[in-house]
Amino acid sequence: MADTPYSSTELLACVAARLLEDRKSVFVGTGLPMIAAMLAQRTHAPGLLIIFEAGGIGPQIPVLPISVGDSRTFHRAVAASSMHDVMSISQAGYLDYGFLGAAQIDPHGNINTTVIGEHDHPTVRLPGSGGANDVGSFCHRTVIIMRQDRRKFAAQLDFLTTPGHLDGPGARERAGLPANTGPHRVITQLGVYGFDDATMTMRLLAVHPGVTVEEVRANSSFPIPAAEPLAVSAAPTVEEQRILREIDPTGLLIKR
Amino acid sequence: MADTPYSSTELLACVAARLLEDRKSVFVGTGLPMIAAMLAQRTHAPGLLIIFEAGGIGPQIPVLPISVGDSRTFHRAVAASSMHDVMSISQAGYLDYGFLGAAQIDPHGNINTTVIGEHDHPTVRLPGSGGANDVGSFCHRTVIIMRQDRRKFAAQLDFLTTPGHLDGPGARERAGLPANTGPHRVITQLGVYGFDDATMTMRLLAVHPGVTVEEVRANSSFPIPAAEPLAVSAAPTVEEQRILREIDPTGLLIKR
Amino acid sequence: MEILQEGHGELIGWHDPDENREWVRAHKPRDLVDKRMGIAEAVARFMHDGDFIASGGFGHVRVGMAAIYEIIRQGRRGLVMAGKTAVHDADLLIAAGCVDRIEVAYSFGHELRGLSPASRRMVEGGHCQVVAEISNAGYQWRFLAAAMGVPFIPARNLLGTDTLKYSSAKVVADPWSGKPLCLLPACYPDVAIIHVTRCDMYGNAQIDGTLIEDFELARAARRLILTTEEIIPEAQIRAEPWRTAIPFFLVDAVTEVPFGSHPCQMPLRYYFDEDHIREWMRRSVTAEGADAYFQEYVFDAPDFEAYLQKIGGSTRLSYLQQVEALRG
Amino acid sequence: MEILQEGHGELIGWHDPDENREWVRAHKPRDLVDKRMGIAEAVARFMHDGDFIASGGFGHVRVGMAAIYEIIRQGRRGLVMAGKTAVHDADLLIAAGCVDRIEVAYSFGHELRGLSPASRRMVEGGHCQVVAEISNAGYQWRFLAAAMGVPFIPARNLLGTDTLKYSSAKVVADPWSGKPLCLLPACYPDVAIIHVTRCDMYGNAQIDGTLIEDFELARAARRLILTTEEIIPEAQIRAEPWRTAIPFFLVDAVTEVPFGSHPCQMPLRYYFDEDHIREWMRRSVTAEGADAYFQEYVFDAPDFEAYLQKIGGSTRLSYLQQVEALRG
Repeated sequence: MADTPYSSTELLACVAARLLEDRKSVFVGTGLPMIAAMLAQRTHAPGLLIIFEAGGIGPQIPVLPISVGDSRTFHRAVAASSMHDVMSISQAGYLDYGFLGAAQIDPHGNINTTVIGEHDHPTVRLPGSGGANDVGSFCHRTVIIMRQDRRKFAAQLDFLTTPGHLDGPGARERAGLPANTGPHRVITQLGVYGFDDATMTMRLLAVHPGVTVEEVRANSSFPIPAAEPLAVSAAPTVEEQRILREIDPTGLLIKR
Repeated sequence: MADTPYSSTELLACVAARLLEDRKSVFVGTGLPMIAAMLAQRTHAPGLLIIFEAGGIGPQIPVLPISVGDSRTFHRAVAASSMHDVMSISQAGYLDYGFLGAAQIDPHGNINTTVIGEHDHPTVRLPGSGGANDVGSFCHRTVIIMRQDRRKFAAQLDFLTTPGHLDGPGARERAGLPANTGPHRVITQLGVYGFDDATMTMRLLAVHPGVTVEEVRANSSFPIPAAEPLAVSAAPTVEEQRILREIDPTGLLIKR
Repeated sequence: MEILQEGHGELIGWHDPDENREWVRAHKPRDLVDKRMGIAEAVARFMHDGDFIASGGFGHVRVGMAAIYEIIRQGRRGLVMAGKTAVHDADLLIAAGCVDRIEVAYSFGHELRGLSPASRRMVEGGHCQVVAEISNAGYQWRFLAAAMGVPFIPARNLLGTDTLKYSSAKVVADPWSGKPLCLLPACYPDVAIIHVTRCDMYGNAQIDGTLIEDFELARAARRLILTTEEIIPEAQIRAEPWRTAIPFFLVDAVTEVPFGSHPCQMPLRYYFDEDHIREWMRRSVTAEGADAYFQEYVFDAPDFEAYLQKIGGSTRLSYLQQVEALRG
Repeated sequence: MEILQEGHGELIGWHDPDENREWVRAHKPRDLVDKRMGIAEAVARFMHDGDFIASGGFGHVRVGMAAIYEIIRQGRRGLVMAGKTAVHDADLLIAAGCVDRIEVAYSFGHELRGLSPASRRMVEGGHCQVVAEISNAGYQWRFLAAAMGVPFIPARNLLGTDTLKYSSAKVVADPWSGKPLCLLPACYPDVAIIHVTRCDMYGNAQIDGTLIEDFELARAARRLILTTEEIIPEAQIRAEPWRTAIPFFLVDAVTEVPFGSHPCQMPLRYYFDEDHIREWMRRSVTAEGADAYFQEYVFDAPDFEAYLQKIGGSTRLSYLQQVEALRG
């Protein structure tokens, strides 16, 4: 356990990094996922293969890239290829983990990053799928990292951009999506969620240090059952914090 | 006109070369087509773009390549790409001319290079389509170069490997092949053939020097109408012969 | 083919493959001709009001910004844009009123830097219409279908989502597995702008770094304007032909514009100009601010050279080179 | 999907995309492990009797001949081969009784050099069965479908021909244009052998010259044996990552075999050994002649090094290098 203070983002990065297994591959988007993947590689998962959608494969990332197309994403990479190549190998099953962000999530882990309000008369227009729909369709396990509140944890999405478990068990396969894929974990500033096998809806697996189940529920507009016993996320270790500062020396993301 | 003797292959190469237009593209296979394209480029068609199926695009060919994958096919090329790329640009309409050979041809210009006899119990097993079906499907105009005799000019093919005009006008489009494509000319050791617009069957456009219409008909098992007036192919010029010797100094093909 | 489901997004840029073949046959150059021209001429000749356009690169990486500024300078109107991770380029073109319709994979955002104040305002205010939704891979494969000259590419994304409902894709049962499959229609932009590392005067181009979507986009576009960091001799291209990502016969115009991706990154050459991107994002919070930005950096700069002076000239540019080389 | 027409050729190498994803998930290496091994071990570990195999390159160009000889030496039986412009490789494997079924785009010929006496005899005698016909582009796109993880790729070839009737393709109406369209089923070879210019010990590989079908084939094959002219340091790969045609996670074995394409060409390194190709074609006119050839060059040569001595050793090989460099 850490005896030093840490930011909420540092905790999220550590929790996300620890989910990644060594000798697996991960499809990485902009921001926190990059930090999490880099942290995992520098701790328990040195054999983690990092892949970026613009074509960077297996880079030795010198400093935190700003964009997934940034030259840092193919710095001393094993290949600097193309989106077609990377998306194809993802579709063909080479990608184990994928990270996603979300503006809204529903109990089945479906995600909205397109629009708040009506599509053709938006209240807030968001960027759209980007590679999210692809990552959420192709990767064996997706991990969603987001801030949670009652609006973001929505019983009903304004727009279903990226498939989670759709409307329940078997729904992804019925829709034609690759088998045995879908959201694996959701990580927020309050805790970590998994999915109940019988209903494919979110359940609380762990709260972060100092967070209560009541707080979690107060920040969701749908009911969230809690696992028993409920785990508590381990705080960032001194070593993890040291590496995070190495990865993001200016605190661009970590200090947010 | 030449006042020097010439081989039948030299004549075929010259006749084929003269069909190619400047500032057009040609998909080139092994052997005589390579010589014809190189000759055209060194005479009336310096702006001819030569493309090979293994990925060679616009090479400056130093000596006659033996294979369409040979490194000579991308020697000082503008691109050394892939079959996927070259076949895709062909399918997308970038290729004006394509050359084909044939073991058998029928009156509609359909071609067999697969088998003589029954497919599953072949009398003679031939190499199959190779890129021929692709060239014959995608290029705006295909030119077939072959030796003719009664067996090779067949009323009925043993196997239809590569589409000519199938069973007549509109048949290619009905089958789903790209519009406004198909055999343009057939060149043999005896003469040059085109296709009648109304029936899309072969008609004799020109005989080579010294060849009679009777000889042409004696070497076909289907009737061949002759254009009136019937042209006579110009013999290889001294200049053409000089260039042919430059292209194929050992006479590998030309002296056959 | 029984259609199990059909998106109702507008079908942008699709042509019958035979119709596009005729276009290619009539318009694309087969021979080596010198295509060098200024960016003003390239945009004037090859991009017309109402065209469906696509911009190469990805996000703020390797974007033909010199061409984007020129489109604004020439006041093109009614453009439809491929929102294929279109970021700074789309934001400016929408804010300037050049683009009023867009098919979106990713737009209206500057990735980590935040949402785009200008283009969001235009979309939320009804001045720019999102005519279809798609994903990044989906757009990529729409270009692949066009590059291959086939009407569609099958894929296993979009399925089960509203993204599909608002797309131009269709769902059918795969005739082998019987499973539902998404078909992505081919997409042929009227004009694409691609910024490359180097090319010869005919347009044979090399790209250092990832190709992103540009291999396929170059082959899908009906007209292709290349802007390049430098023009090199043809012999250099022919010495390593396997480095050619874009061969000349796809190309209609070649414009040499060093730093032509600024304020976006040019991999291995210069880094993002974060200050300038932030300046745009700050000033474009209001329509007036955006207009003032355009006045200063586009209309009051007769050409890209003048723009580069305004953003700080060689001092600023060599700083960006240093940062990119990890010496910054 | 209404099927307008259906080839009755055998569907070789197709898997449901989900089934193949599970295979990839369980078997393909995600991390950097040293995969160097001798060709005997590579063939013994990764190629089994009855496998469906594919050999990279094209015709007599960049073919993994050291692996082909080793397959013969180890006496594999019941192999099914992808006849994707399979020439010398297929001819030997069929003549040696290793391959007894083949799907044919181009086989049984040595291009300009003439038809293959041995494999023609085996096919015409009923000892090797042609299970399906296809074209070069058709095979290429079957590999593309597999590389993309989709069940098929649409194309506009094969249509209207017997090649289609004897293929495993299907014809449907394109849901946009309504025109008939050929669907080519994905093809995942059990094992592919690809000979590359250089790679590191993990299998990150560069290819000088055209990629031919190998970019897609490497991604389609379930198992991939790389043979390479030379093994280079990982740092050399990482210095120019855009030169990597095959990344390590596709690769199961890496074998360094200089001159490993002999008697076939290795672009920019050494030319075809025409004398040796002719010797094979002459001796393989009879079954006894072919057997004697195999005895001399395969069974009496314990390894590829010994074979290179038999064909003339360094004198012959440097001559072939001279010819390739246009100094011959």
